[in-house]
Amino acid sequence: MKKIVLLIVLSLTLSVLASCEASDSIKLFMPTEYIDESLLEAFEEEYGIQVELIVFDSNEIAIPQIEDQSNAYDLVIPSDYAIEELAVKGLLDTIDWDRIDMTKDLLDPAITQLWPDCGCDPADFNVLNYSVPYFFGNVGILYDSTRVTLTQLEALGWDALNDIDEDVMFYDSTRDMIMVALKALYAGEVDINNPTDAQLAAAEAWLADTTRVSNITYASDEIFDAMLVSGSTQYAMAVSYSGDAVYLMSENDDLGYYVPASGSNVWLDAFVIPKNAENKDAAYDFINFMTSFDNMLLNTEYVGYTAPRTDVISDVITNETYPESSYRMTVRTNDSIFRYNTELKVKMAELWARVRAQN
Amino acid sequence: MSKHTFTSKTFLSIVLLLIYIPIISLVVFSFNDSKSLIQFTGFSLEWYVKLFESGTIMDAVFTTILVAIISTIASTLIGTLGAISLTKNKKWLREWILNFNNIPIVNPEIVTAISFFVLFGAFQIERGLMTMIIAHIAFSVPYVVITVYPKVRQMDADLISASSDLGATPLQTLWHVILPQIRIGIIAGAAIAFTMSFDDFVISYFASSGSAVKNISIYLYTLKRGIEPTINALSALIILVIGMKITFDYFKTQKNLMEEEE
Amino acid sequence: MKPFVISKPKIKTKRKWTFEGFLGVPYQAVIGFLIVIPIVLMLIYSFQSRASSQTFTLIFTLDNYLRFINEPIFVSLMAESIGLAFVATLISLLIGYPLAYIIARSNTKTKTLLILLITAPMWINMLLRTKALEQVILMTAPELIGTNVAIIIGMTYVYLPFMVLPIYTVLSKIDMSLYESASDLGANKLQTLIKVIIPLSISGVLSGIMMVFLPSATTLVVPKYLGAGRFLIGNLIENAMIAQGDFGYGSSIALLMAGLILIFLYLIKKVDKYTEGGDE
Amino acid sequence: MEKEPLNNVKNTQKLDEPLIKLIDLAKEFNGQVVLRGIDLEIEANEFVTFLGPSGCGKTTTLRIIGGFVEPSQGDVLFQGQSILGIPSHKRPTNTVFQRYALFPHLDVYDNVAFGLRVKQEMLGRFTRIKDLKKSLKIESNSNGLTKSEFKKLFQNHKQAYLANVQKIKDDMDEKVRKYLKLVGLEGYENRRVHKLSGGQQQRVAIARALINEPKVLLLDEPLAALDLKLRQEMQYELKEIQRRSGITFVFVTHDQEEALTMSDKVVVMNHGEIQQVGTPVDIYNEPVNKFVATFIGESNIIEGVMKTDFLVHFDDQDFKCIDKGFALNEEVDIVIRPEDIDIVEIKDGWIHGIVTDVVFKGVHYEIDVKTNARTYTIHTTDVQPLGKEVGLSFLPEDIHVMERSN
Repeated sequence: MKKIVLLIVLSLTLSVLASCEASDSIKLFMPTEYIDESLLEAFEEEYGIQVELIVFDSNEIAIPQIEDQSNAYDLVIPSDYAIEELAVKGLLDTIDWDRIDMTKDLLDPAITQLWPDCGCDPADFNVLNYSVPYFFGNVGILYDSTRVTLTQLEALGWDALNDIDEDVMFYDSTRDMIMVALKALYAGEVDINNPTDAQLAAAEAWLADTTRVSNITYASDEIFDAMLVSGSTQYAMAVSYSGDAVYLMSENDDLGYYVPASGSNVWLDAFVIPKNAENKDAAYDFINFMTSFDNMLLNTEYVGYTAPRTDVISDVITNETYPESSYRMTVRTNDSIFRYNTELKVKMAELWARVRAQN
Repeated sequence: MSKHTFTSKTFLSIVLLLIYIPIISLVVFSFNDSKSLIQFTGFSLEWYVKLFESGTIMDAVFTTILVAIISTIASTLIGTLGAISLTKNKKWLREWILNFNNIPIVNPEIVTAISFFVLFGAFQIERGLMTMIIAHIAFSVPYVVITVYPKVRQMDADLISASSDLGATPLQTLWHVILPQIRIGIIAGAAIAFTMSFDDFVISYFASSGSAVKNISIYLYTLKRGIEPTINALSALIILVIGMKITFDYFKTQKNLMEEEE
Repeated sequence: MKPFVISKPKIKTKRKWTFEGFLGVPYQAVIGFLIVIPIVLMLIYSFQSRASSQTFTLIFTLDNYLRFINEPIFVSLMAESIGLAFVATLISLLIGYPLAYIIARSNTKTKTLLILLITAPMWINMLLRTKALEQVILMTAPELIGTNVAIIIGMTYVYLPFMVLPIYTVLSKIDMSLYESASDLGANKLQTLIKVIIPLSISGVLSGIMMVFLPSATTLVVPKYLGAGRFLIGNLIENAMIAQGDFGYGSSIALLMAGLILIFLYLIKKVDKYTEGGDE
Repeated sequence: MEKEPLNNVKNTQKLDEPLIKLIDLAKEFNGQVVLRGIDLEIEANEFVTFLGPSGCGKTTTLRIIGGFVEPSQGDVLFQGQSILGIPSHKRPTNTVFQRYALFPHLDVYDNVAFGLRVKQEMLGRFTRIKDLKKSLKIESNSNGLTKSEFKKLFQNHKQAYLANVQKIKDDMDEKVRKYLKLVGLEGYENRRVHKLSGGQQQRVAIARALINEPKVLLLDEPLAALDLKLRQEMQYELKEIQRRSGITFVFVTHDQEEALTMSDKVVVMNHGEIQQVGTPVDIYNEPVNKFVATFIGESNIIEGVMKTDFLVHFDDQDFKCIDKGFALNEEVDIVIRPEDIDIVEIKDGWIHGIVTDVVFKGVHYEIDVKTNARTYTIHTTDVQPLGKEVGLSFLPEDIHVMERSN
């Protein structure tokens, strides 16, 4: 009896030790449900490098984790503004583009337009100095056309979320929802990276609006279940990222995706290598693996997000994997990108806590 | 004994029904042949197949069991020896230790969870499986102690004297006399430790946040895309195991009762 | 008796306790490093101005507490969490007490079966049970999801066994002859219950209240599944710690909550002493 | 009486050390002195009884000898060697505890075998073979043995060792059965101890202690929990066991009858101090003070004055006695045992009084006679009617004079 117990303890201890010990591996830190996991296996097979996938729900959650030096991730996929924050805080390596197989001229013009690589103003932050694009997209309203019509949406814009008496899902993300509120209220009249206090207060009121007719639920990736089945969608409208919308629309024909004309946020998610990464070579290998034409195509087909490579985009559109209207990113007048702003970040975090606490 | 009145029987049945309806529905939908958790469309075992094919779920199950076993063994050992040594401590020290011991018991779990999160953050300890195990040990030990300590106190102190008197070294006394005497307390403590570890969510969630390690609870909590009946299948299997344990317990106690009556 | 003074130096009794002393070292280490130090750290962080997790300035400030207290929304959220937990605890008590009473008065065989049936769900993962309940509500009354009603149902459903078990334990220890002797003395059933049984079982009721109230007030899981992603105080703490990485703020809310709950429990105990006539 | 100095143990000329010698023992618990100035010698083969009311320190003294309590002061010598600081499991004593302290998780056999088992470390066989291998390895390395030679050597040793282990086991079994037989518990080997009667439990406790062949057996009120008949039976048996085994018994009791019937030497204690040490006869007949006199047997205690040697005054009369050595007119206590007083005709008695109470006690009547000065208790086989006026008489040797104690 004693020996059996001893044996169990011993084997357990060994298995714990074994799981701690890594021969050659990278710790990949990225958003949930954002990669075709069969590609990880393919990479492990091809390079003999294990990928430990660690996921986060939002950039806001990810940043403190990256700052926590004990975590030592090898590769992270945050969004543009988070990359800026991490870079400003000195947590990131600059990318050696010579080691990246995907050249910058392969990138979609929308990316180079929004995050120009001119090198003209060295003081100006350039996301591409620190990162290699992974996917990009915008934020819009995913709607069930059997419950809400496009005409209604075009008439109301973002206000449709508050004004139509239906079940609505708000995306549980600080920045995106504040952006939605600001655009709904001020369209092109607001700098979403530097709103006045009055504008922020108005946005808070918009989000916490107690007079709205719709029922609001805060959720994020639950959208995949809620909107998947035609005829039994949980929400009539959901604030959604373009990629999720594209994927869901391919599964449920009732769905449509509308980006209000009052403006949206165009974002870019990209690979970054933290300074304290322990296996930087493997990180470069992984970036090159994921940004190759074939793998990026497989990946974009799987998740539905827009790839940064023009050749991949063309392939998706010519093969009609996804419809061009929602898959291709176009930058419209009122669209903007996020920038890092310490003060605003704190204000937004507090604002968001208040909004969430009220619901 | 007293007969149950009609009212009390009805009340009992209704409550039991309400408790078990969700659990039964959970099991029923694990056999659904569509993804829906609301409409039963037909019988299938596909979710059970998917369950065993899913690396993430199996990892979570493995992590849960691993953490539960290690933390149960460690906390039972630490707590039992601690409870034994408590009786030898000076009164003021014992009272202080017992007060501290009660902190995690009277505090909401989330406070304990935050305290571990802060501890690991402050000392830059990489969160992961190890921190999860450490946290589980730490919150189980106080429960083991409050379960074992009364048994230690109830024990006739002369038994220890007798053992020593008969030539047993302190270690032999511990092994041959004290531990067998407090066995029931130790088993109860270990059972509590295992259950708490197996079901724990909040503390695990904070103690391993930012790492890839997930137990079943964290897996469920962070699960977003594709909530499928695989979870129901997993639940059904857990319920099956627990059901078996309960049935076993039931017949065992019945047997004991019968023996006592003889 | 003559005064007696022990003249010789006392004999040192070193070797006697070393073995037992050694046994307690790991336990004392757990208490010290994993219970006391973390709580002390929380306290220290809670009095630090907003700083990242790694930096200590060791300047005492009440900012974190003030930030919370000065925000009516947060205070009312805390009140709401406590209120919901309170209602759930009350309902659990109203269901749990009669349940425990009926079980305790059953014959031995039925008793074991019933108590196993009541406690069995405790062994099933709490998230699974909450999800199961969500599923049933979605099937029967989907409009409830997100309302206080759903949250209270959820808390009651998940934590009811914790109410039944301690009450049952106390009730089953009460000598059956007490019921009879009370009725001998001419008390009717209700009188017996109120005058004899309830006062005797108050300690079980108290631990039941504690075991339901504590987790209900701070749950993360119930509002997530049954509250349609609503925030309760637990989620606010989670948000502060994990999403904002603000150790000081998160710690201060957690400590405030812990303090409030302790006061609440203390008051309940006071009431208990009062009703018992302070004889314990 | 001879005023023998109390507890004077200055036997320096004695070459053989006593088996146990207590020197100036004292003990305080939480600032309260429970034992003081205990000096005592216990010889081999003696049956020594500590007698006294509860709280007198007798059990504490026993526990100090057993090694369960450390004295605050003083020393305990065993054959001239101090055994203080030696833990109880290394002392040459074994104890029968008041509530027996049988191990409830073990059956009768295992309880009795406990001491042998822990000493033989039967459970450590695995490590012993390992030790054997290790020591052989060192040996063979120095002798330059080859691997196969070593293997052979080791196998031989192992066989021998295992055979030896079997022998030890068999011996042990034999011994356990022998001691079970000694205490009359054959056939009870597999009983759970809580299923035994009090007397049987007590026998297990005795067998369990005796099997270790201690030099000294300490018994802490072992008969207290038994009913009268069983107690008397066990008193006899214990005495027999002691006689046969030749082991020194140190026995603690609060029952004076028990002490008187069983002991070679009685140590009367009160308030943490030794009152008197002596044979049962000495203690009974020559109590040194009022406490001993009242505690042992029934007594008429009378306050009086010692006029000169052999003459004592009480109840307004002078009586002849056989005691001497007191100061002139020293105030003293006088003991007259109830059975030493005779009821006689008024004219034949020293003093006279009225019969106020008659109680039949089986063998004798207990009669209270009220005189002018006091009420005397008398044990006699002749019944007297209530209210009768009688005379009381006693012999000079029945008057026992003691120092006045407060």
